[in-house]
Amino acid sequence: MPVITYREALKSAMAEEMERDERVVLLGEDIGVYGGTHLVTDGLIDRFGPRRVIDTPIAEGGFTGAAIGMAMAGMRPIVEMMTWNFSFQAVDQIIQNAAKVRYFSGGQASVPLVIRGPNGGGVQLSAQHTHSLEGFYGHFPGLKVVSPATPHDVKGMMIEAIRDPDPVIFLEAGALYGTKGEVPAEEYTVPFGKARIAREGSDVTLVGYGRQVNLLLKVAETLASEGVSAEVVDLRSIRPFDVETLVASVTKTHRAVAVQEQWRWFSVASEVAALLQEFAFDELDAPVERVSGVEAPAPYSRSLEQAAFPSEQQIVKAVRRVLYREN
Amino acid sequence: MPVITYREALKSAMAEEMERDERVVLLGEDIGVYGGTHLVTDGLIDRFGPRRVIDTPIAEGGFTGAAIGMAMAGMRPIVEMMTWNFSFQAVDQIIQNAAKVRYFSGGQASVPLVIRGPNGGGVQLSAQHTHSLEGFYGHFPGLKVVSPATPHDVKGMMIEAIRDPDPVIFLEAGALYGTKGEVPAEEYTVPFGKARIAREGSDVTLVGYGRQVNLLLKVAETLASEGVSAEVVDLRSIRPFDVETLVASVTKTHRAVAVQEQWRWFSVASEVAALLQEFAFDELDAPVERVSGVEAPAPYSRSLEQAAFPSEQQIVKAVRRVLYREN
Amino acid sequence: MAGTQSRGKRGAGVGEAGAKSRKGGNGHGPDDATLVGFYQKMLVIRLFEDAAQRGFRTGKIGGYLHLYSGQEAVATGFLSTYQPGDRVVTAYRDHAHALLLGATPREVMAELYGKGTGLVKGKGGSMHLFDVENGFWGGYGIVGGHIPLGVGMAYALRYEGTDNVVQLSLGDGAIHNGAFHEGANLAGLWGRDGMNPTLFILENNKYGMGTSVERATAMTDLSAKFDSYAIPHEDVDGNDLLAVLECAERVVASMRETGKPYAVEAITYRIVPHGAADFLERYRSKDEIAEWRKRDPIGILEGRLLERGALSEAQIDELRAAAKATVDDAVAFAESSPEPDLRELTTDVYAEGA
Amino acid sequence: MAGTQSRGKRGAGVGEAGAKSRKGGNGHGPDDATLVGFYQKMLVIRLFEDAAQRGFRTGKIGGYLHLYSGQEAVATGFLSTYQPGDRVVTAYRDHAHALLLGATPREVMAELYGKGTGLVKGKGGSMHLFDVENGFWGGYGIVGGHIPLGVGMAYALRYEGTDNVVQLSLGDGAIHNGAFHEGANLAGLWGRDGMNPTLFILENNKYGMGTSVERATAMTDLSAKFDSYAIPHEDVDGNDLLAVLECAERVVASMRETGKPYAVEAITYRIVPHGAADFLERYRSKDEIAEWRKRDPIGILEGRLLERGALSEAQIDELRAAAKATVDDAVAFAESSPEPDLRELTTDVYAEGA
Ligand SMILES: Cc1ncc(C[n+]2csc(CCOP(=O)(O)OP(=O)(O)O)c2C)c(N)n1
Ligand SMILES: Cc1ncc(C[n+]2csc(CCOP(=O)(O)OP(=O)(O)O)c2C)c(N)n1
Ligand SMILES: [Mg+2]
Ligand SMILES: [Mg+2]
Repeated sequence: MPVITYREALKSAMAEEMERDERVVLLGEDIGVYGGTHLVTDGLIDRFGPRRVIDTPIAEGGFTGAAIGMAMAGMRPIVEMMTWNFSFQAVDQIIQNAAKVRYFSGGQASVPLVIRGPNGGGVQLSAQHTHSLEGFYGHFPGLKVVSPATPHDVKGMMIEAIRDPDPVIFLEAGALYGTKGEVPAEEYTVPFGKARIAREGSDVTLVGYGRQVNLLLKVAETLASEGVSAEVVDLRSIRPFDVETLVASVTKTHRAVAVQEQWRWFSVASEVAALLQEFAFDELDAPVERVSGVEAPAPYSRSLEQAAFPSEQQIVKAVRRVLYREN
Repeated sequence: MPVITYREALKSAMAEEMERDERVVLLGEDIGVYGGTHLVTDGLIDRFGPRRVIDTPIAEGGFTGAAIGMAMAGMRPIVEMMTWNFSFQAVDQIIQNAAKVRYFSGGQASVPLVIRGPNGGGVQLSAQHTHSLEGFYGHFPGLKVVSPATPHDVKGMMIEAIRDPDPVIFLEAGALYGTKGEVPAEEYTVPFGKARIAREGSDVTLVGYGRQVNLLLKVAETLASEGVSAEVVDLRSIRPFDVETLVASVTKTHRAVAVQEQWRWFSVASEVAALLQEFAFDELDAPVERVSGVEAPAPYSRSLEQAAFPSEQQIVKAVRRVLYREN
Repeated sequence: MAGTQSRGKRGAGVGEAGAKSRKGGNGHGPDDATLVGFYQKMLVIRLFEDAAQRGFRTGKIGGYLHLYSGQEAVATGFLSTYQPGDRVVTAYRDHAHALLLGATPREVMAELYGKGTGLVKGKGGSMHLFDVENGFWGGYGIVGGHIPLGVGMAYALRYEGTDNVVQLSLGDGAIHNGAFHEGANLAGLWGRDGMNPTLFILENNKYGMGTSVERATAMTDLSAKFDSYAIPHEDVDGNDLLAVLECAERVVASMRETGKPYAVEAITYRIVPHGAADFLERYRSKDEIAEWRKRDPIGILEGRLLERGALSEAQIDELRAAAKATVDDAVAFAESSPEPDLRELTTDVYAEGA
Repeated sequence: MAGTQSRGKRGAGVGEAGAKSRKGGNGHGPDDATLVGFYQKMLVIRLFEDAAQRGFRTGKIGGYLHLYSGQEAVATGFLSTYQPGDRVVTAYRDHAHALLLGATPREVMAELYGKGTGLVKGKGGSMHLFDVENGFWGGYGIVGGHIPLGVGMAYALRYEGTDNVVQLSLGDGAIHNGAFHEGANLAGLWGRDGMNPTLFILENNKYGMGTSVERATAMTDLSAKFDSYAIPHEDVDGNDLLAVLECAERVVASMRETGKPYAVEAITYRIVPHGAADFLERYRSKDEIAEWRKRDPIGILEGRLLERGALSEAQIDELRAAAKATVDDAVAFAESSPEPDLRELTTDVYAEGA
């Protein structure tokens, strides 16, 4: 299989669908002439022209709303949030219109829209430019929310998202654009609502998504050397959420640690713990541990930022706790 | 003690603080000349004048941002969201500025701001006008989030909020404005981060906040007649969150049902379940049950809306499940 | 998704006269029959709103209820230019728009009553009427929020190569919202290349809820705000149907050619409270309301028709009786309709089977 | 919260000359000494930005880094009117603002290096400089988001009865954002009653990141957009310090009287990439940049000073050397400063003990 980067996988998904379907267009800031601040759309304006690759003013609410209107009118827009941090200016459009129009129109309108862009921190962008919004958007019925971690998944899920008849919040792991992986040459999609076992194990289940998955795989290696067999569950899809795979894994391991970059309160990890105590109550041999971003806005300083996100040591400690090897 | 309505309690808290402190001003749509769409600020413009009771254009982001600037400059603004549903237009200001300015200014700036208004459904306002946003805002460090259920608490917590040096998201139970209760004549405050035992019991803990508290008290009555002694915990404060009171109650009852109007995924009830399995793992005799709003935008039709929110029967059934008297 | 019900099954909408305005023999202005048709529509709309108000007072209609009374000539005039494929978008004051485009009074009243036979199955209520089959794309409750949607729809219409237009209504209060600024700027920008036939219909009824235009902005010439986006504009007397018709036909015809946006500020007045729950109306005087009632768009049109001899007092009484009968029938239908099937609570959240 | 450090301890900021502009003997225009002081400040700012760029290229500075090179005359001119109690707010291109108001090059460079000795303790970085003690209220990263804050601060200044003003900088790209529309409308509305001395300084450097003004709006006379809010405005050559000074002094003086908002569009150009990571610059031509480099604000001022005989080539070399020494010292300080105390990670989230 060809090995390409997360960025190339994303771009090829969009380009292929644009070739297949005239209705697919891109909107966003500096995605055309500039080439995209993360070069995800680089070159597409030359291939598809300015009517399909639309550079917008700095007005996230306006162009997201316009894209919703385009989608209602039968087009298949893909909106780039230069970074998801700017989506707070589009929240009213996303939550009040995109997520609800199908419902309050009694099913007369639909919004086949994809909103994509990099999410999460790790490159010292500080407080206003560092957010991990899976739970934030995942709370709302009418939205679908995904957070792929590999080139394979990001391509398959982007094609799935473009073809989806409902609005999809597509949260890319900004830190992973340059990472490489195998991606099939032939057309394929990755369905929503299916988690992936990134590594099999029997002693403890490590649950994560996005860039945490790579961290969890490293942790699993470390644990292996300590004789602990860790299973790594990559959620991939936040809404719909794959409860079965999660519960099946913990039914095997009886222990779980949920890891996320986002803050702890009312979060994805909270839901993981709630689901496990609900559906695997008698299987759990220890409380589900949560390792989350520190309870503060993201700092700028490199040393502070590194301390702000889940680290290998923190996760290993949490694993030891669920194994009652440490408190 | 004088008996007044939730609405009167709110108004008196603001009026008293405005009398005591010149820096306190109100901003919002139709809070002055019109009297406030829910009449919470009725008459205040006559008492304090248009420079302290400021009618604004329909620009939630703009006037919330302006209020943040006023707060940074040493004033103590109270912003009315005519309803919290409109706060989606102010999310960027609330999350990117109000919650973070203290941090990214290295502690040089602070935002003593209160944003208040009715939250939650129940009067057929349909999809765009029905939200319960405790978890949505509670996720973000830098914000405080409260949701008082009684006239006593709404007054004491509003005074606490006005005097708080940080931004407070003050979520009023819109459905309860007309409800009456005892409120001390003398000055008092209700601290944040302290839940309230609304009813003592020994068999099961019912956890809620806002208008659900009244529902839970009714359920407790019903259960009493079945011989089940239910304790009702009114969270009151969502961030900071009172883990101790919650855990203490469940340590006594060994069973819990968390009830909320908001949607289930990544919510307050998710956090309640996560906390209990974390801090009361060995105390729980059954999984924490969650009763939430149905997974759909709010419908208009009265019959549909009633079916969309937690009902007495649903909660009673959930209690029977945690007591293993039904599945 | 759209078109599941056939027009036939659904009935004729309001009034007999077709939506199109036919020129009179003299070549300028619509002919008498056309005007009588519009008069009849406006009558039905007015009586429909009165009935809705009664339904609200008696607790049969819940939520928010925003009536169009006093502003009928605006929507009646502009929507007369509707052609299949056009898209109409407005805010929550939307009953007239739905009725004029062809939704039946029964469907709309049933929606207000929250019944399963309602235009959107009882799910949206007064603020969220939709009739996609007839070009009505909603029906939105968040001030300003619908504006970018309309602009995007206009882009799509040209992207598909049609000569259709979007008619986008907004209020005087909405123009101060950031969504207006961002949406209008996109319309101007895309319109430069003929990719945005959005007709902004700014219904200036003097108040945003209880806040007068003067208390919402220091620059009260609202249509001039479109200069910031290079969108040409004009004002029209929104209570004079003939003036609105002349403006609408001219403007929409040229937009179909150019694909460029245009803005019209229609000066009008709501002679009823902002919403059915706005009892006090402290923000305006009884006299002001009385003054405007003298300029009631239905009264003005009625006067013209009598003057022209297009209608006699007797015929007017007949038309009023017919309109009343239509509305009474709608109310009876709504009253007797069943509640929505409870299973509808969780349908239309996502596409079937998605 | 503010004022924990004394100016003394913190040192003198950039250059020797005071911030105030003293009139020359002839009565109009600043005197030579004042201009030389400004020239020196601009030199330090330019060399500071060059050093920051090097720090970024060598990985010592992270995150986003937006340089002010080419625009120095704008902030230098406007902030020369600063008086204690005034408040200055800008976006992320904020190094010059902090330095001109009195933050030391050491404090600012240390912040870019993310050190504990930084202006905001290493917590904010380049985009979030704050120096409240000297009237600098940030330093914001979300386009448009800071505009309503500045308008609110201006209200507070008048509410307290002062004659202070807010200087609020925004870019040509920010003007299309809804936050601008809502903030400017509030400024116009409150200013009508003398409650909003906000000076909008629209720095039109022709591009918002890679999008030219023409590609962002169909109405490219940006200052005219303030007409929508009844905010008077004018344009100024943002590369000519003397023109900026004349405008700034006149405008700010009258705002202190009236308490009303005003807008100035400063036409300028950034001769460096948008951000330190903007390598390609496909959106503009090398020629265009070269053309503007000929109009470099420092070069223009230097020419004037030589012409006037206010400076000799020799003195210029001395000033350059002094500026270089100042910046070298700042870099050395930043390099040798300690990382922030890890406990700082969770301080300043809420007030102490709150
Ligand atoms: C963002 C937002 N804020 C507030 C409201 C509450 N609200 C509903 S209608 C209205 C007034 C709108 O006035 P205008 O735009 O003039 O339209 P009109 O009601 O006069 O037709 C307000 C403030 C809302 N629906 N959305
Ligand atoms: C709401 C938002 N969207 C996008 C961005 C990314 N961004 C940072 S700077 C910038 C360009 C701003 O241009 P302008 O306002 O002209 O200021 P300049 O950079 O030219 O000084 C953009 C799009 C952002 N910071 N905030
Ligand atoms: Mg109005
Ligand atoms: Mg610019």
